[in-house]
Amino acid sequence: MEYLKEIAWLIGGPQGSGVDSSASTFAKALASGGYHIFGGREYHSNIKGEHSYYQIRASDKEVRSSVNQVHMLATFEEETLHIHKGYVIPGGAILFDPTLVKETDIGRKDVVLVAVPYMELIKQIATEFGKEKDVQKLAVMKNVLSVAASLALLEYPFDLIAKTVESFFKTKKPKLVQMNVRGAEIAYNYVRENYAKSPFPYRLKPIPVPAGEKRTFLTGTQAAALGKIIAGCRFQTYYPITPASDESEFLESHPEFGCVVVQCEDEISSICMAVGAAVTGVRASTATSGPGFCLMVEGMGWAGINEVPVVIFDYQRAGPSTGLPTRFEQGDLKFALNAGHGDFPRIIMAPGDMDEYFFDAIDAFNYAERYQLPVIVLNDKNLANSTKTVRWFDYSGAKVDRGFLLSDEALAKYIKSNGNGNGNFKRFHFEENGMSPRPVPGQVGGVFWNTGDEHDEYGHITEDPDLRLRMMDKRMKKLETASKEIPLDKKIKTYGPKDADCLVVTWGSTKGAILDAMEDLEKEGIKVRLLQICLINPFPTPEVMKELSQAKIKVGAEMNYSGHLCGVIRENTGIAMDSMILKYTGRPMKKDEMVDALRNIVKKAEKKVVLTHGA
Amino acid sequence: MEYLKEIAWLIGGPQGSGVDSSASTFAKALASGGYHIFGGREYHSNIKGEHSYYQIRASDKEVRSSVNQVHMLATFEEETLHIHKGYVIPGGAILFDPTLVKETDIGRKDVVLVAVPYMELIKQIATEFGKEKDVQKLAVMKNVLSVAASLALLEYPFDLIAKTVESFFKTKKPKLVQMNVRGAEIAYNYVRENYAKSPFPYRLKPIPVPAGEKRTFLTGTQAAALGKIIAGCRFQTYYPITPASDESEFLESHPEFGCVVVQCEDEISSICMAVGAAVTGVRASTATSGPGFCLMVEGMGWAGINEVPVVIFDYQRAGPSTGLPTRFEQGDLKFALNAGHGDFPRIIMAPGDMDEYFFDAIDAFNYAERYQLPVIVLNDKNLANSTKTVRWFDYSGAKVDRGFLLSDEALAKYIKSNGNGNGNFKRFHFEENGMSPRPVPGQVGGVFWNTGDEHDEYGHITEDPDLRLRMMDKRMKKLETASKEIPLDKKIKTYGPKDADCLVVTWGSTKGAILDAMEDLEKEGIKVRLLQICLINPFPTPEVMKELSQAKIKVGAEMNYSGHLCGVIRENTGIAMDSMILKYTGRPMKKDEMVDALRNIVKKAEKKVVLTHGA
Amino acid sequence: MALEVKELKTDFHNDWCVGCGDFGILNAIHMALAGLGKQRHEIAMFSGIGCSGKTPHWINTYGFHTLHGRGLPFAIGAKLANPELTVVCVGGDGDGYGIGAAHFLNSGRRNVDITYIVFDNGVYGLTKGQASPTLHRGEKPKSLPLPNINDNNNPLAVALCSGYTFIARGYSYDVKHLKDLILRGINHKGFALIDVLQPCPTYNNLQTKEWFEGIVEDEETGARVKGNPRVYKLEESGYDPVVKNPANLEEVEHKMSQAFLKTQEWGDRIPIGVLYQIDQPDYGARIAQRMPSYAKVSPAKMPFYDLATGKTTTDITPLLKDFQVV
Amino acid sequence: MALEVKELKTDFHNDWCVGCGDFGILNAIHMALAGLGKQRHEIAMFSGIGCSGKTPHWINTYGFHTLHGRGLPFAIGAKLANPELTVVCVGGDGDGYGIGAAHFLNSGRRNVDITYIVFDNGVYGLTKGQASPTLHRGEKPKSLPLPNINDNNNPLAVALCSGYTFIARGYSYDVKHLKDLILRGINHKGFALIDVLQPCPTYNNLQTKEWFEGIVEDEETGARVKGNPRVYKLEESGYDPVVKNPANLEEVEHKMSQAFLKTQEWGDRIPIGVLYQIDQPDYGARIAQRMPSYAKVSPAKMPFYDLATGKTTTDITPLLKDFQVV
Ligand SMILES: Cc1ncc(C[n+]2csc(CCOP(=O)(O)OP(=O)(O)O)c2C)c(N)n1
Ligand SMILES: Cc1ncc(C[n+]2csc(CCOP(=O)(O)OP(=O)(O)O)c2C)c(N)n1
Ligand code: SF4
Ligand code: SF4
Ligand SMILES: [Mg+2]
Ligand SMILES: [Mg+2]
Repeated sequence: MEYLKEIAWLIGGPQGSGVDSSASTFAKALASGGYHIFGGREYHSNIKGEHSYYQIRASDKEVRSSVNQVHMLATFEEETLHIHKGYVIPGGAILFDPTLVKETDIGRKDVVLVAVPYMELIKQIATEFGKEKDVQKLAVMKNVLSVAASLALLEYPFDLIAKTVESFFKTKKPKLVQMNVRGAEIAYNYVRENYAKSPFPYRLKPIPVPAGEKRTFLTGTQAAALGKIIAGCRFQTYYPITPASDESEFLESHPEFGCVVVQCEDEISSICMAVGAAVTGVRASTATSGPGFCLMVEGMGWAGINEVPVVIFDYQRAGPSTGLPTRFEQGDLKFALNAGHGDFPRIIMAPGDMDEYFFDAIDAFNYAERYQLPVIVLNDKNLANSTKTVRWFDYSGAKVDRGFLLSDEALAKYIKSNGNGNGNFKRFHFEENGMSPRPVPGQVGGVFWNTGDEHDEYGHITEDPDLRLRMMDKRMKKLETASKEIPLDKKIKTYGPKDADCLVVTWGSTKGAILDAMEDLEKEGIKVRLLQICLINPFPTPEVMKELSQAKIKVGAEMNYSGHLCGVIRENTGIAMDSMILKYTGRPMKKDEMVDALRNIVKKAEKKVVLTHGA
Repeated sequence: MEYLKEIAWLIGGPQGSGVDSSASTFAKALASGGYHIFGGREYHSNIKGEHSYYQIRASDKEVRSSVNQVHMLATFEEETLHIHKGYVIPGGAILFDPTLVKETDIGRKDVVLVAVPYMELIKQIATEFGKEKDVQKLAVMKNVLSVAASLALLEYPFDLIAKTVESFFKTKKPKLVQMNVRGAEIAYNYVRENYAKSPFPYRLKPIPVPAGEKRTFLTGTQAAALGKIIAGCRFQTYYPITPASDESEFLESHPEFGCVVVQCEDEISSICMAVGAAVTGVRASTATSGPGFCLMVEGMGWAGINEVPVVIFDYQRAGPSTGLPTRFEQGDLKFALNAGHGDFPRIIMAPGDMDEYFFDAIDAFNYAERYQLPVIVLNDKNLANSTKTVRWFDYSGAKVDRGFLLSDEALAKYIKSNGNGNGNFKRFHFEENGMSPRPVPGQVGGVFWNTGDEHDEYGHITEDPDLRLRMMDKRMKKLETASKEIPLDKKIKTYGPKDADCLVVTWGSTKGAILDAMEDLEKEGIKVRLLQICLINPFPTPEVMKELSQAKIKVGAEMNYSGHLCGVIRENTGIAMDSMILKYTGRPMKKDEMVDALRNIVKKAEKKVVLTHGA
Repeated sequence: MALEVKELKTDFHNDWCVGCGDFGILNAIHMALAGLGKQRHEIAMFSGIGCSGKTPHWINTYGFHTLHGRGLPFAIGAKLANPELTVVCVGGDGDGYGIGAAHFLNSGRRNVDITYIVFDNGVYGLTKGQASPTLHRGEKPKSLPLPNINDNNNPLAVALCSGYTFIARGYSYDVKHLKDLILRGINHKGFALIDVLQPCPTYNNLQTKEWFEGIVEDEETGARVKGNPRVYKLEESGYDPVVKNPANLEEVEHKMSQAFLKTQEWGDRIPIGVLYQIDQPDYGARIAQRMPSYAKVSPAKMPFYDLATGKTTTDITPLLKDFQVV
Repeated sequence: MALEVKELKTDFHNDWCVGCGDFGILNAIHMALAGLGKQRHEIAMFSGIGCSGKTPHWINTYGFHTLHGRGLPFAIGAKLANPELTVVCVGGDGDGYGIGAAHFLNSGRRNVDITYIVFDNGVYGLTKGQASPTLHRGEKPKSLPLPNINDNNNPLAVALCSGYTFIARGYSYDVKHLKDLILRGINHKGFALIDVLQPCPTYNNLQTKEWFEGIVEDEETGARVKGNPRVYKLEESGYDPVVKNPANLEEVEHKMSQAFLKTQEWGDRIPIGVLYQIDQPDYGARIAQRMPSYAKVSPAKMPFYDLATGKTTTDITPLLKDFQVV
């Protein structure tokens, strides 16, 4: 018998059958016992019926990725059993429904097979509650049962389970609280009674939480939406698309913050409406995914030439085209970087964990307003749909920077000191740093124009070659200014020792698997350093050069076919990576395959590793 | 008195006032006298009234660009005089209307000022033709008059002028032939009589044409459209946009070739309709410019994942956004290269002269069908609207390559030899080279599916990670195959000596100014070599590396702010340019500023030269 | 030799929700195509993206599952390039009337000879039940946290005002009736729009089968009782949608006006059947008028090179001569 | 203190063709805005791309010359973000009814309180006279090499079927009448569409001033003679477009039907004036119903941070508590 510090558990089932709630329940039961959680969710582009699954990892340390092999697999139908039974560690456990599958047919003698007679237990509950007639309807309780059964095997205290089940149903279906808590109890007891003596070695017990530490349990879209609220985003447009719409729907369901959310007729409308809103001074944003982003290019270019602060969250999913709409890829980097005909400045950020999802949202609006340009935040499906325990967001230090936006008073003063010949405003006044003072419609004395055409300082169309040249220079200058002003830790982050055996360069959520792998590799004696590029544009060339030049082996790791970031690095620094770790099956990189890949690169100098784990 | 081998002449005036026809008439009069012509056209995004101008260069050798300083300036109103009078070489001539401007007010004592009393001469013609009442309407004849007056000063034989004027009006306004020829004569004689003794030193006379050489006088859109016709393009969609629509309208006005041209409701429809057509086996294409291309990204991605051969002509104009809609920039390269979320294969070509506009169109369709992917051809406003004498297109050697498209017979045979279980066709059969046999709707036994989702070999949706991986590999493999198969001279072209003082790397129509400059620099003893990248994707890395590694000074020259091609080269080769010559005023690079820039780079090691010539 | 329905089915796994109205439409399409007397290879199905968009994968003809909102331009491209094909396009209400509305509106101007079937369920099914353009303001299906803030649009009325020459509404649970509509639509020479009332039991608990058919639950017994069906058939009400003489502008105006009134009916009485039909030259005929070759050989099959040598057989010499200077 | 027309003019160089109908519309807008009693800074003009799209540059208010076909979403975004602004959007017929048709159609579903003026000249002016969506089939204005192959669409009818609450048509040479329409449109609380017949003398020699006004050239003398004007004013014909009681569905249906018939008139008789008007809650009111703060302070002005310290004043503690696990 061994008390685990870390466990991986997986549950699967048809979409719409409650897999997600089961996983959340399992996760929260452990989270409330002090564990750190990472939950990874996989599902089809389908509403009901296709196979989906959810892996929960819990640990006494932070966890940030999934693994290939789990300790326990909870199933209540055959497909999940079939697909996942091979991915349970020897000595682990599989929960299954004995009325559907014979123990001997499972073919895993090296794991503990826990037969949970779901319907029998449910009948028992039904009887207790006088609902014998509704047994079929109560079949959904399999979910709660499988969670309770799993935790029973781990001898995890029942009260934490009961509390979680209770709070889950209290908000969603208050009438069902009692029955489900009782259901959990029955399943729990059933397993305790029948499998107390099983050879299953693992146990889990609540662990202490550092004093004063508060944690929340969130998805990426929730973290991002919360960030937007704090950032002061009060106008959000969207057109439904997986996995971005969750963010907008979350904002919409919280009207108490005053954020207008408009469901548009398409993404063209989404970007144009957000930009139209942004010119009035509201902090405005839109959220989408690849196919929708395709339709936003022209509107973003208009914001670019008109120096309108607008924030675009692109939740990357696996392309090209419709691709794997519910799966993950980091395949939009080069598109985001180069979307639009002609050069215009943009800032591109790539948050890689829940904290960054939250805080980058705040920075994004600050950058957008300070530098008066579109900011693209490259989120992704991996974190959008994953759940994680995160330290309580402490946003007390976050500051709002509205750049050169003029208050009514400032505008009046500016006009006075600059003279105001014709009563119009030089919205695009040439300034050294590229940023001009900015009034908004409704303000006296601020009348200006915007046009998609090249313009003069008032914003009127011009085709004068000299003005054109200066306006291009002015606009692009802002990126130089941004490069100077944005602090190092917002550009890149590094983890691990300087004298590492290799330097892994990555961006976005792939960071999670690498950090997790680094801990394992350290135990093997392999030292890995991680360079996370947080600011993709303007590219932090000198900072990256410095890190790369000190590296023994330079490894690019990203979730796409061609190595987008590796290309961008080489374009900016001339430096090619020694090795690449790529994955493009639509499933996020797992810790264990990352460990293997890095080991092979360090030990066998592999040049390119294509990862493939995950059903 | 000096017989020129080369002359530059400029005419200007309000848009819609006949500047273009004047310039064509001038050009054709010289072209028919054996001269090579390059005509560069500048105009506003306006229908009537704004200043436009047209520069004609004629030479006994090929000319491919404009120059900053002209020998002669023809004007008939004040604005043109005002804008361009500073750009006449000392000793050159300015034609002006003495009723509008006093000779002494022009302020150029170093040039010959030719006063052409336009209205007086027109009145004379009117009287001759009994149209005294219509004198105002006949004011448009100023155009013909200014052309004739210009050529009179050059003592160019009148019969060639008469012939050109005659043939111009014969097709457009047959009733006016006589009057205009007579008008030309009157102006010609007027100048001969009044300025025979002027100090203007330059003369022009017809020169021999090499035996058997036939030449046409064309715009870029016409060359491209002709190429499409020969290529077998029989379906073209478009949405009006400057400068691309000319191509579609030309195709539309020649129904004799059977090419269906559909004016769509937008560019989304244009790309989707072209792709929808292409799946049926027709060679299909669309033509647009930056803003329209923005809207095509999603549709192009669909063609990418479904391996549909579709050809997109992007006539680049100055961005970002609406930008300078009638001006020139090479600002779409990186966008074209990276447009779309997720990786999919595409071929990108960049023709740089009229011949390439024609022949690349043919290659484009061959590549599209052979490799079953979207092909983007990066044309531009510069050549689209320029006129040039070009050697008669000899397309007898051009071959059609339909790749793995199956004829009915081939399909029947293929099915037989492969077995045909369920009567459906594996459209995406895994093949070593990436390309699968391709039937089209209407063919027996070829039934397949297409979907924007990832798919299996039949084209049905799949989310299987392994199939996904293989399909990605299969699709991307095509670029490797293309790299192997496409011959060197379609990838890069080189001009000038190997032991040159510097190597200029460029793409697209900027080649013209460089080639012209090289001839001048050679006379100064500066040897320049030009590397033109014709195939942008798949990038010809080894071929380019080889050239770059042998260069003394590596110079990137392109028409954009950030040096798109320079970036792409560095990304692919790691090699940075030593110097860059950039221009982004919307006006094409001129020969003379290119000469200066290259001289400064070679002699003074300048790192970056931003060109600015052109009103 | 006509096809049997079963030959038009595929063995591709169907993943629509149990009880989805889409099944009825799929069946009706199968039956209509079987009734057409064509072979599988002569038919091309197009679709947008959505639950509805997956349809072609379950129909054993050439199938093109395109982009969200873009089914029409793809389908039109194919039809114009090869007019010999029977082209049917399907899509969702969000797909066609929302993001695809520019194509929806402007397709009326072309009258391309295709059939367009819209699965009208009031929600964005595949993205989890957001309001689609046909959901009425104030309605709150179970998928919405708050009542719908947008008005609905009226696709049949819009079609009527946009040049559509065949406008019909079907109901997904009246499969035979729908089959007939689809057949009529395909046989109509021109653009045929068939909007199909399609219950989405998963997200839309307002416009349900029960609602359309007037089935109510008896409050006492809980039994399902037939009340007044909302859906009724135009043809059974003596309605005649067909313009007999398209040159008779008075008749056209009359038929349009009556159709307009029918498009306004909703709530207690919802007409299905053909609302309006008129004969007008289709786009192919218009192209052929400009380009006589079009009537003889489709662009997809037009020869342009020598199959043996690969050399072009197109001669542009006359054109080049126009441009010749020396 | 109301503005004078001259204060609403800018000195930005106007480059429309001599004789363009656009001038009349520009004048009418100037006059209407002057008549509004607002100040320059309270007004925001939006436009798409085209000859028409340049309009804001000649109006001395905040001006946004946006993208081809996208004037509406930009304008709507601004209005919703700051409802205190008077927002007017202008655009071309190609712009609004062609490429922008998805927004045109779906804007009817929202009834945002803005005014949309469409310069309807039957051609794509700025790209040199290609057929726009309102040009009729078979017509061949001088800019086209061959007769138009597409049918026209009928924007007023489409608007009527798409939830528009104010639908009118103006004529660019009846500036006073147009000015009144624009004022009415702006004062209408909701989405007002004003389609303006706008001769484009450069490219469209069919729908000319002469054609609209029935001016003909006497064959003998060549003199211009007044014939029967095609354009007539609805208000002068006793037509009443206004729905008095929006809750009275019969009245609504009646007013819609009569408007529908009016939208069908073209050729010899072309109505101008208001075709249909109804009072419905605008989008702002609908948002305010969900989000009461919206009625009090516009998003553009909502405070969210401390001006002195830059620190956020938003408190998400209650929300975080929902997510708290330990
Ligand atoms: C450009 C783009 N935006 C958004 C999506 C996401 N998306 C997929 S299906 C769908 C809506 C489907 O609704 P509907 O068209 O009504 O079809 P249904 O599922 O109801 O049949 C959306 C918005 C997409 N695929 N492409
Ligand atoms: C996406 C995009 N496609 C095409 C164009 C080119 N374009 C500029 S103006 C215009 C048409 C203008 O016609 P209309 O909207 O009727 O306005 P008008 O000029 O007649 O006032 C077009 C197609 C563009 N600017 N953007
Ligand atoms: S979500 Fe609705 S429309 Fe989609 S398959 Fe399920 S029931 Fe059908
Ligand atoms: S082209 Fe037509 S619409 Fe445009 S400015 Fe000239 S006359 Fe007016
Ligand atoms: Mg739907
Ligand atoms: Mg127009």
